[in-house]
Amino acid sequence: MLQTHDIHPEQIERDKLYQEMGLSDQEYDLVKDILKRRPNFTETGIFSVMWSEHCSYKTSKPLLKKFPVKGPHVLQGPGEGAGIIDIGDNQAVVFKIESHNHPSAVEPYQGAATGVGGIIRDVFSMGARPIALMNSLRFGNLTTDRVKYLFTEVVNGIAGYGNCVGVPTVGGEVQFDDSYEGNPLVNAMCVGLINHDEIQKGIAAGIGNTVLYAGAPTGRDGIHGATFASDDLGEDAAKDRPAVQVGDPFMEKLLIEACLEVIHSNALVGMQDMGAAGLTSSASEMASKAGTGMEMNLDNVPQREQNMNAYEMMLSESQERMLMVVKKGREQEIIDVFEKYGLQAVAVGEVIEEKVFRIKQHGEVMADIPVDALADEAPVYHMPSEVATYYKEFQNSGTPEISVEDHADMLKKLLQQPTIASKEWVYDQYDSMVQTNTVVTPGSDSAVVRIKGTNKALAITTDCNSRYIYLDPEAGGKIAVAEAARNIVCSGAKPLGLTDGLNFGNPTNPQTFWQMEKSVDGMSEACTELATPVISGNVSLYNQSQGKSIFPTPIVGMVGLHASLDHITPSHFQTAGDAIYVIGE
Amino acid sequence: MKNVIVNVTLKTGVLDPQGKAIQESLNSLGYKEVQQARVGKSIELQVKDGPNLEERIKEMCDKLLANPVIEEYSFVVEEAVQS
Amino acid sequence: MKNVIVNVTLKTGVLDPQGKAIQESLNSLGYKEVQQARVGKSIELQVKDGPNLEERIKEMCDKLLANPVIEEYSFVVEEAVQS
Amino acid sequence: MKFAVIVFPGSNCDRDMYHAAKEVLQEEADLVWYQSANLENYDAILLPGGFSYGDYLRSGAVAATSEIMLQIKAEAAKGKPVLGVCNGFQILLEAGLLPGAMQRNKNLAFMCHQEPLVVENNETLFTSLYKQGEVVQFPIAHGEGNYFCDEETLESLKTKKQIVFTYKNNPNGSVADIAGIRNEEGNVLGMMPHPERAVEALLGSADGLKLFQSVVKNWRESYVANT
Ligand SMILES: Nc1ncnc2c1ncn2[C@@H]1O[C@H](COP(=O)(O)OP(=O)(O)O)[C@@H](O)[C@H]1O
Repeated sequence: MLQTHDIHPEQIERDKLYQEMGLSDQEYDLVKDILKRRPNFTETGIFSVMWSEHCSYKTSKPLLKKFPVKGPHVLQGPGEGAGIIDIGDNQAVVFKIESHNHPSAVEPYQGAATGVGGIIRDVFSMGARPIALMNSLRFGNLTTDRVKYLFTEVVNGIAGYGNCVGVPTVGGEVQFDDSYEGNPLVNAMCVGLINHDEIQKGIAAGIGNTVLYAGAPTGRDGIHGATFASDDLGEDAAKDRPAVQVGDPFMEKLLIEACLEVIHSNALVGMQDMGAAGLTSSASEMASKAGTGMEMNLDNVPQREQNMNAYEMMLSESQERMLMVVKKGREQEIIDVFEKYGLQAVAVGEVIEEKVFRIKQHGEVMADIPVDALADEAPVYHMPSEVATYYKEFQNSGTPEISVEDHADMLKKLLQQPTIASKEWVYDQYDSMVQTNTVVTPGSDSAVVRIKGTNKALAITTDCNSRYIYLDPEAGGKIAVAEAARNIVCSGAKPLGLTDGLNFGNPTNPQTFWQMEKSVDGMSEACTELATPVISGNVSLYNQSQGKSIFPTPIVGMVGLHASLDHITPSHFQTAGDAIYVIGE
Repeated sequence: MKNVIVNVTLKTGVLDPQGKAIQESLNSLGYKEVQQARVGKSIELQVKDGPNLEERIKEMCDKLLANPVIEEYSFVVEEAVQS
Repeated sequence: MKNVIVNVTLKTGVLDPQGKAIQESLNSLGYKEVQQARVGKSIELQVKDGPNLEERIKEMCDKLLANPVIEEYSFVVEEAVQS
Repeated sequence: MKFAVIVFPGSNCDRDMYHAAKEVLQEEADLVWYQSANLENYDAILLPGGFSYGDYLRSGAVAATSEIMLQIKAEAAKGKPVLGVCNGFQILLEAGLLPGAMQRNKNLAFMCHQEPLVVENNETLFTSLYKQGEVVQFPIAHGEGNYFCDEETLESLKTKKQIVFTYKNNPNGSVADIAGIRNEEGNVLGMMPHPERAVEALLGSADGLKLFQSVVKNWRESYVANT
């Protein structure tokens, strides 16, 4: 593992050390063009995380453009921490889904827990109070000890974090299939509620304003996690990590309360959480969006460990940290709020006019990079696409005849399938009722959460039948969106919009890219047809192990609005003697 | 019969939120001399004596008692006191 | 600077569901020689040296680190290794 | 009647408790941050659920050492009603206001669902509106709700009628199916199930409402009697 920053720029080029950090030869040359010199070690690290798939969406961007993102009620589409949809009465709903697949494969409890923590931060950094969590999980079949361990610990991790922060986990889905054996999927979705006038943006506006760092000190956690998340899951993944990120839900709970208190102060200009690529991505994105620059002094950044170098600090993925921009001279008001909750908030930098991202440590400039180069000028790749061989074969083989001898027996067998069987073992471990809004608890097709002080409620669901998508990505994509919409409608609500979690294999494989392309086409068409815009999402690629790719798994997280509390319908039968109808074909 | 005491601690560098909370709480109770707290598990096993005892304990730690990704362990074997 | 290792264990007679689960898992992994497992906590404190150190540690245990209803504790004080 | 809902760092049912007292019960209530409290002006104290201090070390242990507990003890000694729910119960145990201790649920898992409870004692200021032996539905949501006390304590709880609620189908391994106990004087109640989550039929049960109403009714009666 490369650690030292004493390595010379020449050596990085000569020995192609940038490749170890995840940059290709072309990308390295592009960096040199941008800087008009060779990048130093820290800068190479910064570019490599910012241009990783996880942060830059370099291979998925052309596809994401296909999604319909506009609608009369959309207040914020993709691009910020989370999307926002108007629900009337000056209120809006904020939501997003996010994956934490690779960390969960290595350390399932902490991987899942920090996944939950990250998505909650995305929502409250917009100024919204998190009101519900969902999760969508995929594992191998429950036949090996390793898979059982992953499944148990992922559920424990979600429970451990979500229960402690006090956001109810109201539903989700679990599917078991061999294709996920070495590479489980852990996607978490968070829904928040906000008043229109409280919406925050992650921007670093106002030259001279102060950059505040709040929350947990920085340690050597998950360094290079963002590029790690965009790489194959190799055999030695466990050894890959200097230190696994550990979540502290107690700290997160305090951060939620402090952040939701400071948004009422007009001293606050912008706020963003430090997610993947930590300080690097939050700071550069905030500056890029505002059309400004930022200068940071790492000596002022709270540190948990000694002798951390700039590379480590910029790439650290320590959890429960926020970055804020605050009006100059009014820092103390904000600091006081954090102190009330026992949290550290310290000035670490300044918004500057020159559009550069400049990092200092021990009086030396450790990085000096044009801001837009990191965020906007990231390379975009149009990957080659090729119809999957298996798909062509399916198309050419006739429709198989299915005959069932004993229907009752078949039904029993089906119900014994872990994917179909009750998930009570899972959701009983989640506090699904905290905040006292959960009208329909886990176990129905949609969860329903009422909005206090109104006669309204939200319906929430996550859906994706990856087997359908594998068989026919385009039709499967449509089915995923349609299923989500049906679940929302069956609860009595009107679909508002959705967030998508695109989990696929290696995009440089043309047949995998074809799966991505086609399923996005299918989803987009269904979204347009149903008037459910995509307001946020997440992409997780390279989900494969030992050369075997997962089933294409684009998860749909949809939210709908109940205009009244009077017609909320759970999916279970209510009373003996009620009539049963089948609607549709 | 042997008494085996396995000590499982977090690897250095791994965040220990529990330890931090304990340190802060001790400090606020007036024990300002406490500079750091780290929390680990101690697992006491009563094990029937047999061949390769130490090796088997090591295996148990690797397989179940400690999580090698974030934890490390040590153990001592003592003669069990008959009770 | 001193290193204090506090060992907190469940009193005899108090049921230890976690220990029981560990014993059963070890047995089912083939380690049939494990007759019992009990889980305790070990809390490692870095403490600045001062008067009445041992007494103060005892207080910390009584006030916070152990719950006398179900737990008992012991501790050892070591010279801290400079790192 | 005026309720104080104590908010510790990490409390997360504080708003729910407040909502129950203020919006559903329509009484006065304040969220009281643990550091800035003056509890003298309140008629009853509610310790909500959650994970105070992350439940690190032992659930409720750190909160139990905080300064506000001295005030709570003083107000309790005056006979004011004190109700601790879930983490609030754990804090009362750790602070010694109620006897016993909590352990992890016997299956080692967190559990959240409705549980039927039996009202073991309806002659308390918290349960006077229930019938003796009535079965009520309250949600539980805890990982450490396995109540433990030694035999002697259990005997004394029984003879002094301190056991207020028991579980019908003991979900967590609690001694004698105990779900809630009060102190000898009768004005401090701790329970793992959540009455504040059971005050609106829309959310599945309104059986908890009578608990709060009992507190209000008894306060009114003694208040009227005293003035
Ligand atoms: N990971 C999970 N977290 C929370 N709830 C879950 C989870 N998985 C399943 N559930 C709940 O269990 C019920 C059935 O799940 P599942 O069989 O996967 O869904 P579906 O009915 O969509 O096929 C749903 O109500 C869902 O909310």
